[in-house]
Amino acid sequence: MIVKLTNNQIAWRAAQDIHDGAYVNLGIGFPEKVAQYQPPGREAIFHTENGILNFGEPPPKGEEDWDLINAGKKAVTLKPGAAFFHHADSFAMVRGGHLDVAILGAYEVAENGDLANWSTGPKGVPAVGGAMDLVHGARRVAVITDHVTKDGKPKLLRRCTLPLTGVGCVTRVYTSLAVIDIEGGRFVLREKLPVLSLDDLQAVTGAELLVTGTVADLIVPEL
Amino acid sequence: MIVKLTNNQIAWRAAQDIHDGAYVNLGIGFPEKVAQYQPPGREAIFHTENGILNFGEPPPKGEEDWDLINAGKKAVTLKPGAAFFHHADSFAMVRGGHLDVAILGAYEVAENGDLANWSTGPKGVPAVGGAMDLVHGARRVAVITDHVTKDGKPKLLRRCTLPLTGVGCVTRVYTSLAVIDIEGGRFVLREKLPVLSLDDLQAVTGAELLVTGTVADLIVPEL
Amino acid sequence: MDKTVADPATAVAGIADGMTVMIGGFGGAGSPIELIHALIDRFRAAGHPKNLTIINNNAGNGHVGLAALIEAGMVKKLICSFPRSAEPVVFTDLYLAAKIELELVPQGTLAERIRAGGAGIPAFYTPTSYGTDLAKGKPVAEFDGQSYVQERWLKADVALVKAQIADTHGNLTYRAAARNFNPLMCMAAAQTIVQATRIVPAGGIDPEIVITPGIFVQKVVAVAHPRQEEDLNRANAVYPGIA
Amino acid sequence: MDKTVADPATAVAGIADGMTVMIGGFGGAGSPIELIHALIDRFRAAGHPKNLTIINNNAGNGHVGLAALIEAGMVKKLICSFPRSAEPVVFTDLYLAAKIELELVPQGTLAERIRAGGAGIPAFYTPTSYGTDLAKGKPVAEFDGQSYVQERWLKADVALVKAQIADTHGNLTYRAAARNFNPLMCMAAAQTIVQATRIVPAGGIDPEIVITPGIFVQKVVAVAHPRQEEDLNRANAVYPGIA
Repeated sequence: MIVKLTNNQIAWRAAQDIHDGAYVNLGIGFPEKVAQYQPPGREAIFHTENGILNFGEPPPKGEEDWDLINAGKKAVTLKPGAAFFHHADSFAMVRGGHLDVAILGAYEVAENGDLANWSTGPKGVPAVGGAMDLVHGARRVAVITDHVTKDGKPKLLRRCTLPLTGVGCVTRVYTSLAVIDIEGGRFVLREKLPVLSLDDLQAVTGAELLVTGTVADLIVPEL
Repeated sequence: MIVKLTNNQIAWRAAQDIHDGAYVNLGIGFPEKVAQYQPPGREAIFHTENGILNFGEPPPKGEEDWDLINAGKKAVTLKPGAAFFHHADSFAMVRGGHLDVAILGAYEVAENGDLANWSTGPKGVPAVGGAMDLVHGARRVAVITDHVTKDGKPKLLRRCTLPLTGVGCVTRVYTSLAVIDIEGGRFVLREKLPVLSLDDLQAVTGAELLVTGTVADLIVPEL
Repeated sequence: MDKTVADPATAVAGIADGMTVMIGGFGGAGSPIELIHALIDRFRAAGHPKNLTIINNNAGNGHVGLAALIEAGMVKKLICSFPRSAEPVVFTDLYLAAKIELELVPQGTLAERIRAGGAGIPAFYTPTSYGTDLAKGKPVAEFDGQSYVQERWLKADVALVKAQIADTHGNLTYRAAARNFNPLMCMAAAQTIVQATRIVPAGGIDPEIVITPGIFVQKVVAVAHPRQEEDLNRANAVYPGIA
Repeated sequence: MDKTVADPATAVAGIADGMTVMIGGFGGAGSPIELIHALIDRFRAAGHPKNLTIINNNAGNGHVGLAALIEAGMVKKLICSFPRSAEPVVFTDLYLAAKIELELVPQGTLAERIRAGGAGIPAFYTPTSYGTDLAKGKPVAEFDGQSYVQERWLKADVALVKAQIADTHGNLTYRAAARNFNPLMCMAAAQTIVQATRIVPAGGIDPEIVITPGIFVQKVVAVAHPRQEEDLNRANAVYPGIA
């Protein structure tokens, strides 16, 4: 039996930390799920690099407007109070520190906050998109990821081995097993699945997990 | 008897060189007069630093809208095809080389193309406005000026003595006596008032006037 | 999300001594007169804020708005491009008496420095001012055989902005040439305070015509009948003292 | 002043071998399909233009638009941020066979470099890509204790742009997220060629809602019913060969 959170559950957990009125950018793919789990009563405003603030759910199939897409090229809708703008203004929002949170996926995260999420090495076609801008722009840069690779190797490491997206940029990691902050160049454990011991978790983590206070139980609904 | 063009006549002469479809910025004060003398059949589009393209005549007295002003803070009107934009976009037009012509006033112009038109020295309150941007932005930077100061001293000099607005930026000078190009660091005489001899003109000019071709008569209507 | 605050006094209540404040407008167009006057009211009542650094294209005109702010003795330094006007006596007198500092910046460089502050660009190169007194002490560099001056971003603690319509999210439109520096200053301040002629619910502004997206705005206050600096000065108004 | 030209073929007739061409759009939104196809038609008829350097956020998708331009063998080099897509086979195959050059640029840096080209800013500093492979060989500098990478402007000989409404002066509006890179590219090209769904007389667009002022536009051509790349690809379209 594999004890770990599903991607939906990781996304749910990340969504709980988004405060009311936050401006948020969700990376394409898995991070987009976070939008589904906004806690009731809190209003977040989602930004997409290609020039929309306050977009909403995808439209029903067949009703897509392909001029109304997000950075993942998926059709979206607008919420009241939306705005369109060009790419330079969009990245002024990003680079200028106007986003409260950016949530990205990761190949690797290091205890010094380095992130690798754009290139698996020299083979294939490299593609970076807006990731390198986001990691140096948003006030808080968080990562959501499985705790280990498909082969079971740690994704949380002392140092990244893959090409970097950004240096010292990540401050919180939501994994399938734990919630970990990055402080002073170290992984600080905040929450873990109750069924796991600290040793269990350390065994699948590539750098030391510090415990500086209470480690809360990571409890997430069935999703 | 003073033989020289009036300011209106200098403005008229400068207006003759503005081609159909040109985008033009006129400095505040005297250069604003150039707009009145657009040759019939030619359409120029006037830009003002504070965010309007294609503004027109002042409104009748009493009908001013003080949100619709030019860089000289004078009330203007709009022509069909006008656009509003913010100051960064406005100076992107200027600095980015999108204006065909900028016409400015001058305290001094040097034969190397240097212009001094913003400061008469350390006394008083300095003010520069958009002049330093305009001289390095427009494709053609022309000056309109009386040929000499109120004291009769040359304004066209070997080198400027007052604080510079821009280095090597002016390519044509329309004065009350002549039309002079700046080429290869020299004043090249193109047109002069027919009543003046070359010696007369040279006597009130602070650097050598080159004659490299025909010197045309500077003929201007009564205005 | 509702960024509306009750009145100008509430909107400017957090502005503290020594802050850098951007004030929108070019001459009287787009000048947030009511926000400025609320700030003067606070200073007269409480002695704060003072020692402000103000960023504006001009130095005010007559005895209202920015000129009145300077006249009240609240301004330590002015960063602007054109501190001359028809009636700039307030600034001129203080400047000539060395009682106010001035950083003179070419207008396009001022606009671009503010935009850079808002866009996270710490420095850029411009041909403007190369070889002039205003480039003294600044790094220069050559690109493709041309010489350029390095300029730094400008940021502020607060921006005071005049808009036409705002929605509750802070999306803004402007009116005619009252746009000018306002959208740039919204981007470059930690806290942007906007007076708008009308505040509409979210959804009340077509997303296509939003000029300033709400992400750049923290507070909006309705001023239904804003005064125009030009009208006030033509009536020889003095603040405090005008209706 | 009337910048209208008769048809896409006339609009693109001046584009020559070896030119740098910016093409608007992000994915299919805002991609000027008809202008791109007119360029392909010309190449198939006349053998020109070829050896183009293309600047676009992506590398095309399927076998229409930019992908078809690449497939036709007209493109020497691509400057983009994200050359992956659902169906990027054309570019991928050529790239892996080392038959096309790629300059990979972070998306925000790409946008800012294009804006800088349009705004006369030869270089600027950004935190983006600092310490990564994409900053290799670029100057770095520290401002206020933070490290930044120096990036250069991007300019082009031609920009191909898709707008919603154009007036005869070249003032433009866009549609929804089809705006994206288009307004920036208008600024950064020596010649900007625009396809618009509708061309109206000067005065037909409210000056308040103009997104691209006409000064940035040289030619406009009406394409009343523009194709959407996404729709074409969902229909498995191949150019040439589509209606």
